Amino acid sequence: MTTEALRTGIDLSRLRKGLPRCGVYLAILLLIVYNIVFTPYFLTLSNLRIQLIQAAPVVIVALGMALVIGTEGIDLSVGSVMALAAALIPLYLGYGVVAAILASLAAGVAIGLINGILVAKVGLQPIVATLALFVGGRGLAVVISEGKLKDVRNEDFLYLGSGDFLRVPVLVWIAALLVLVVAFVVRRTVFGRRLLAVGGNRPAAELAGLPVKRVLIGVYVLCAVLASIAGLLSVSRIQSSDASAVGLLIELSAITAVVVGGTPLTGGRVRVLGTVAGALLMQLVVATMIKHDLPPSTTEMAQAVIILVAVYVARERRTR
Amino acid sequence: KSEDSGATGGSSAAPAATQVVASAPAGSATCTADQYGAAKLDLKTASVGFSQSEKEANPFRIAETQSIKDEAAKLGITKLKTANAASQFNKQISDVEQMIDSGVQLLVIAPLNSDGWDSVFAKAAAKHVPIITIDRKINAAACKDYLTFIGSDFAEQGKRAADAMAKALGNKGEVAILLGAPGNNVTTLRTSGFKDQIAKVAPDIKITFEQTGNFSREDGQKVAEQLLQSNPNINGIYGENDEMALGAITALKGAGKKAGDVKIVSIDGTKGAVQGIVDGWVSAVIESNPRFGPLAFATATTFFTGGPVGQDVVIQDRAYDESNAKTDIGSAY
Amino acid sequence: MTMSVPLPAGPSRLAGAVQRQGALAVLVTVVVVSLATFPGFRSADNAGTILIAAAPPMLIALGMTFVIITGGIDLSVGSLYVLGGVVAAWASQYGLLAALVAPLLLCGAIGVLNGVLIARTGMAPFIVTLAALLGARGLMRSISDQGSTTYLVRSDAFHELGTGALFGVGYQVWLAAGLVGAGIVVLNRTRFGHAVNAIGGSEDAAALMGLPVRRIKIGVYLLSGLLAGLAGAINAAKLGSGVTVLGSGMELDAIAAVVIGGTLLTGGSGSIAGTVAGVLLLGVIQNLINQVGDVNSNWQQVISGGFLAAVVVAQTYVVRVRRAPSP
Amino acid sequence: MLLEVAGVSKNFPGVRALDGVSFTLQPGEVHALVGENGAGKSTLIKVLTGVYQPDGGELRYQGEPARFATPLDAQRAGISTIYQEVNLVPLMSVAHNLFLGREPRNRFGLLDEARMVHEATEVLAGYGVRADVRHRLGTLALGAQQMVALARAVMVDAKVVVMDEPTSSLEPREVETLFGVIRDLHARGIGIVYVSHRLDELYKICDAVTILRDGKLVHTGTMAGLERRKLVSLMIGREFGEDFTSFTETPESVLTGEPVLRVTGLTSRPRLRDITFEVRPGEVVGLGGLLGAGRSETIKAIGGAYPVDSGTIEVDGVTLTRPSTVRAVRAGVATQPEDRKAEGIVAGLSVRDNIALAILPRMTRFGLVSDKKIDAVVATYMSRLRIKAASPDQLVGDLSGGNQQKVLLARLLATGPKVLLLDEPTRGIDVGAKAEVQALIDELAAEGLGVVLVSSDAEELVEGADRVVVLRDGVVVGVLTGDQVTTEDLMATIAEAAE
Ligand SMILES: Nc1ncnc2c1ncn2[C@@H]1O[C@H](COP(=O)(O)OP(=O)(O)OP(=O)(O)O)[C@@H](O)[C@H]1O
Ligand SMILES: Nc1ncnc2c1ncn2[C@@H]1O[C@H](COP(=O)(O)OP(=O)(O)OP(=O)(O)O)[C@@H](O)[C@H]1O
Ligand SMILES: [Mg+2]
Ligand SMILES: [Mg+2]
Repeated sequence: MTTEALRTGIDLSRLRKGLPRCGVYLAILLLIVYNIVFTPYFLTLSNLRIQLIQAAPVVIVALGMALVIGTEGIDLSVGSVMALAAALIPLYLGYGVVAAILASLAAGVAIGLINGILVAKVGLQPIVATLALFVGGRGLAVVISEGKLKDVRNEDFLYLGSGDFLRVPVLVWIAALLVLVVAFVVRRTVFGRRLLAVGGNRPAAELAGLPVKRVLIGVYVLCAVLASIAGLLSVSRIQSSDASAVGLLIELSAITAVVVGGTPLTGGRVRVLGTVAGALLMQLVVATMIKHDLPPSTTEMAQAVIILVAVYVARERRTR
Repeated sequence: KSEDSGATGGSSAAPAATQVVASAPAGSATCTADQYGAAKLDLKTASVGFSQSEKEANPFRIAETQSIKDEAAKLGITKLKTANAASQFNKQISDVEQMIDSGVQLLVIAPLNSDGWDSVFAKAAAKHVPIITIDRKINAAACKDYLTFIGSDFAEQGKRAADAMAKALGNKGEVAILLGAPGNNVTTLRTSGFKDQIAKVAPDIKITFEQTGNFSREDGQKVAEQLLQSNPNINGIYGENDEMALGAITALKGAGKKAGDVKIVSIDGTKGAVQGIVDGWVSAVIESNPRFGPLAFATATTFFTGGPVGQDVVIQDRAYDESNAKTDIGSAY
Repeated sequence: MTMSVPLPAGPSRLAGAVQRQGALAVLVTVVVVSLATFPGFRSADNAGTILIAAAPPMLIALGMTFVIITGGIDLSVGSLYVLGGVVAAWASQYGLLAALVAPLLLCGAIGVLNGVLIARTGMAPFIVTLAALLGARGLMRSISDQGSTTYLVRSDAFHELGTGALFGVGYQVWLAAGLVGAGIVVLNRTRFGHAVNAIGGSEDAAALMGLPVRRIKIGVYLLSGLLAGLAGAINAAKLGSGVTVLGSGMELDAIAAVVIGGTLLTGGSGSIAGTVAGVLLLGVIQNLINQVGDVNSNWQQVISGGFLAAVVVAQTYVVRVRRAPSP
Repeated sequence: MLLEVAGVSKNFPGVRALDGVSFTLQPGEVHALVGENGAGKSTLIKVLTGVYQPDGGELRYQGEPARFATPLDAQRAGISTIYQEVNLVPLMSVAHNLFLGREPRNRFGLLDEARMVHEATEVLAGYGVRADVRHRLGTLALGAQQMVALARAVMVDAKVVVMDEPTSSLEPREVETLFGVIRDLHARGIGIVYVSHRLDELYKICDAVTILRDGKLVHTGTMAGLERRKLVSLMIGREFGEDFTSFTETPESVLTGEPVLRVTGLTSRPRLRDITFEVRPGEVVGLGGLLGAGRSETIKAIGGAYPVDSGTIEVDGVTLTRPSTVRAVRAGVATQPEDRKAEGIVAGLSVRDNIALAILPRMTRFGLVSDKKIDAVVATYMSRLRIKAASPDQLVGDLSGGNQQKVLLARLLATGPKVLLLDEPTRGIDVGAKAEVQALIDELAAEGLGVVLVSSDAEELVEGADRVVVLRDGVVVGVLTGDQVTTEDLMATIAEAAE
């Protein structure tokens, strides 16, 4: 074996290591180039604005999902949490914007606690534990809203979803802020570090004396709270609250964003920026399809291929 | 406490507009209990089943279910069973089959889908249970597989929407369609009716864009945002239901457009959309009247007392535009 | 995947038995109580309706059981179910055989694709089959004019398969029962079944013991695809047409049924009998909610969710009490 | 020549695990393969058995060039393997594990359950395993599981049997059974590749030896000609001291203080009953007994990870109420679990994160984790425990076994414990690392920690412990003190209790 061969071997392996990290970004880049060439009015501020606004709720939900997935869990109930949050807004808006927001956040905390306790204390498998609230939560939300779509007209509240701050939509500011907060939590807080250890090896974390159950409950609460923020922002953006529609199927979008962004479903690692990129990629795919007026069949098949390619590139070589 | 709980619900006082049967063409087919092979009976003491297709989470479905329940109560029908398939077609099939098992003597079905009712027909035929389908038609033989269909003509609704759009645009412009949920025959008919009629009455109107908004406000808004951004020349938006049209209005506002810049026509006749006409955002709303209770039970009564009933009872849908929106908003649901 | 499986220290066979019988016990209890409470529940017709409605989900859950025992998951079954129905209805113009073979071929091929991607590239089953969910739905829409074309069943023999009965029990139920029986034999009495269990128990060990891990994995996804396609086909036969608006959420129902039946999502342990109990339990609950009559549709969902949680939590505690020396 | 590799290389991302290694195996030869942790022994074995494909080099089997694409290929060709980690399926029954992939079938093509049970019972009896073979494998003790793996490997008509550290979880009696099997294979002309860190075993049964270091071949020859010290220095690449265990006696005078750990009447049904002992600061108390005696459970119970029905645990005079791992760690009890990979390290995290894991709340500034503080602690322990890692950022999963063990110890020590519970701290680690770990245990005790030591290596136990508490079936059957702490006395106590 010559040294030459050895060197290329190592270079290849480095490339392999590097690719997963930049797979999503590469895909985004390709799609943007395609659009610049083929889509009219693509390279405009108004377009950027729309894509960011539309991606924001998924980004926010996906952040929470990434944390849950980091603990080797999954949360199917996020869409229902959004619906609950949405259902509560018009109910409490009469007491003021703050009261309404607090009420919907409280709903998030409550759902998160239930999920967390079912997973951490009762020991249910996350997918089943959250399936119960996935089914029941939305039903409850629709019951609360009496099945009625309610228009929301409170200007202060609508500012969150439809207003601008420094010429950038408030919604985008909030999403960006939450990205920073979550990235910060993962990197710089005790909770974040513990979360990764719990996801990486739960028995080990337990024996090391970490409050594993508390961490797990915390993660599910955080995820649900993020989902309820997404829910109330959706209400503010759509300017109406429709518990039967808000956040429908968002759990799959969020999981896709997380996984496409390079976070493994096996836990122990969380890629915050990758998650954001994953959500943006999926948003860009859909936008491209719509702008080219393609039918749903094509959109779905294209999504399938893009997910597979992005995840294939980003897959981790099994080392151990 | 809700945002507007202080205000009094003035509009709810207005009487709900009942359905009117469009004048049936002479010689159109009818059906009697003898033809169908059903026994005559007294509806009051009969056991009646109502199967709703979608969750009561939008105005149309709420009004529809409520109308059936109210009318049954009014007629003194005590044995009314209701089931809701929550958009799961297989669930609707087993809901209905279960009702037949439990011995209902009349079935009122709001079908989720027009095809796929063979097993239900087989079961109903064995027990001679008459089936009245409302709002959506079932593709089968009337007076044999089922008794009769009561509902709107969706293609006709599409045509009327096309007429309204042509009028609003002065027969010229670029129109986008916000399609309903894919695979739904309401979507299919409202689309084909609209396109056919536009081609006929206003060939200068180009339909440049059609994307599904899944009958939901949020999706309607999202799609409209994308479309307004990349097709700034759009003059008209046809929403296949009111919800999507309302979503489009929010998108228009977000894009800095003013009322009337882009003409909107939609179908359903919900309060929100009719209010949109009053506010100047919407040009016209074609009604699709969900209050099937009185007509359904009247038909059943005629049938069970031996009289002939039409095999295809098409109701007359009203339309709202600037001329009547303010005055008639009370009839919107 | 390695060590997170809780090791029962006590009489593990008993614990396993209870875990498996948990769903059955709940099912029996629910059925007995409802027989006493709801006159409408008592009729033979009603039992027939429940069983017939349960046949397609049973087939899907059967395939899902195999997949989950290998430690995987198959989210594509709902889409394959619809696709299978549409293709079967379309193919029925060429006769009964075509109506059965066409969906099996197509859905089997997609199943194999799932399996190959999962086994060969090491991508997570969740994500591969999620892509297949989208892809298969796209495919179904593209062959049905975005879902607006509904193919009608043209073969009488095929139609008979969906609506006919033998000894008063629908063909579908016989078919499902037969396949479930075959599934039990395959899982417990063949090398394939043992390999499926081994892979779920420890994939590395299975590979090192010389089991053809990839082939087995491809096999289970193939099986799942085939069964989902078949479920779609018999459903189409029953409905008389290839309905395009079906099946969303079907995969979650199947997963729920399998898990309620005591199969571990982490793989390595599970039973088909449990899955049968799980599917029937979900069907019976639905039937009961209808028996009550006038429950608001939104409350129905709350009740379903609550019931789901109650069943799984109860089962966990039953199993745990037997396992640990003390709490 | 039965099996031969010439110049094989194998690269993993960033590591060259094998670098032009050659190796030959003769029929009827027991060939030892030795080297430090991470030397490449397991990798070589996996290349031989089709788990990995070599990046370079040649493989010849029975004189023919061979290529095994999968373990199945190798098995079909007659190469059977017992891998380092017991590679069986714990959730399946013992009989099914034994026959997996080659189950007997009846005339309907279905598996012949009765025959499997019957044959499995018979075969395993020959290996001293008497258990209901219909039970799940996971319910067997690890040693018994190892025997099942051995039986599985030998059952087929193998020409080569490869054993990667087969004795690391066997008790002495089981080791003897294993050696019996090996001698039998030897007599039948079957070639055996034998990997172990226990040197005396090698001298007992091996004919030839091949030594690897850092993926390179450093020596190959007959076992007889090679002196023990020479072997060790070839392995670790430098001269090695006289003693192979590096424990020193603790003077009795030190052990007078108040007990730092006092366990009274500890009971956990059905595994443990009425266990009582105490540990003084500076003392190393060994827990002796056979596999399954309940040593691990005792350790875990004290560490709060195993349910306790009754009894008290006092640390430094304070009773632990409602024990949990969190409370135990807070009270100053640090537990090193038996299964390093499953319960110890977090393989996907860096060395730094693993060491800091248990002390994160102290590593903060204004509520935020301070990497500076962490780095100071990590640097201290990395140098003190002589942890060999490329950098603190290296993933622990990529370290050798011994270094993983040290990282784990560093995590425990960083919590500033009063009591250290060590369950098999040297299992699976090489002589060099073993000596280092042993020296460390001594050092820590000397600093005033109370240490509880579990080891199935009887020698290590008696050398290391000042006192040995002997367990059997979850009950204390004897305590050895002072001069009684010898291998003979230990064995005698265990045997006595059996009668
Ligand atoms: N799958 C893998 N991916 C990356 N590196 C690996 C892999 N397997 C082994 N290595 C590395 O290759 C080297 C040799 O490992 P190997 O397992 O062969 O050592 P060993 O001699 O068996 O050690 P031990 O005595 O601890 O079992 C080590 O540096 C190890 O980290
Ligand atoms: N890895 C394992 N897999 C399955 N069962 C196990 C395992 N380890 C222990 N057991 C079970 O726990 C019982 C007690 O074994 P354990 O290993 O705890 O004994 P021990 O005295 O601590 O021995 P040692 O610590 O030397 O291994 C065993 O009989 C076995 O049933
Ligand atoms: Mg090794
Ligand atoms: Mg032990």
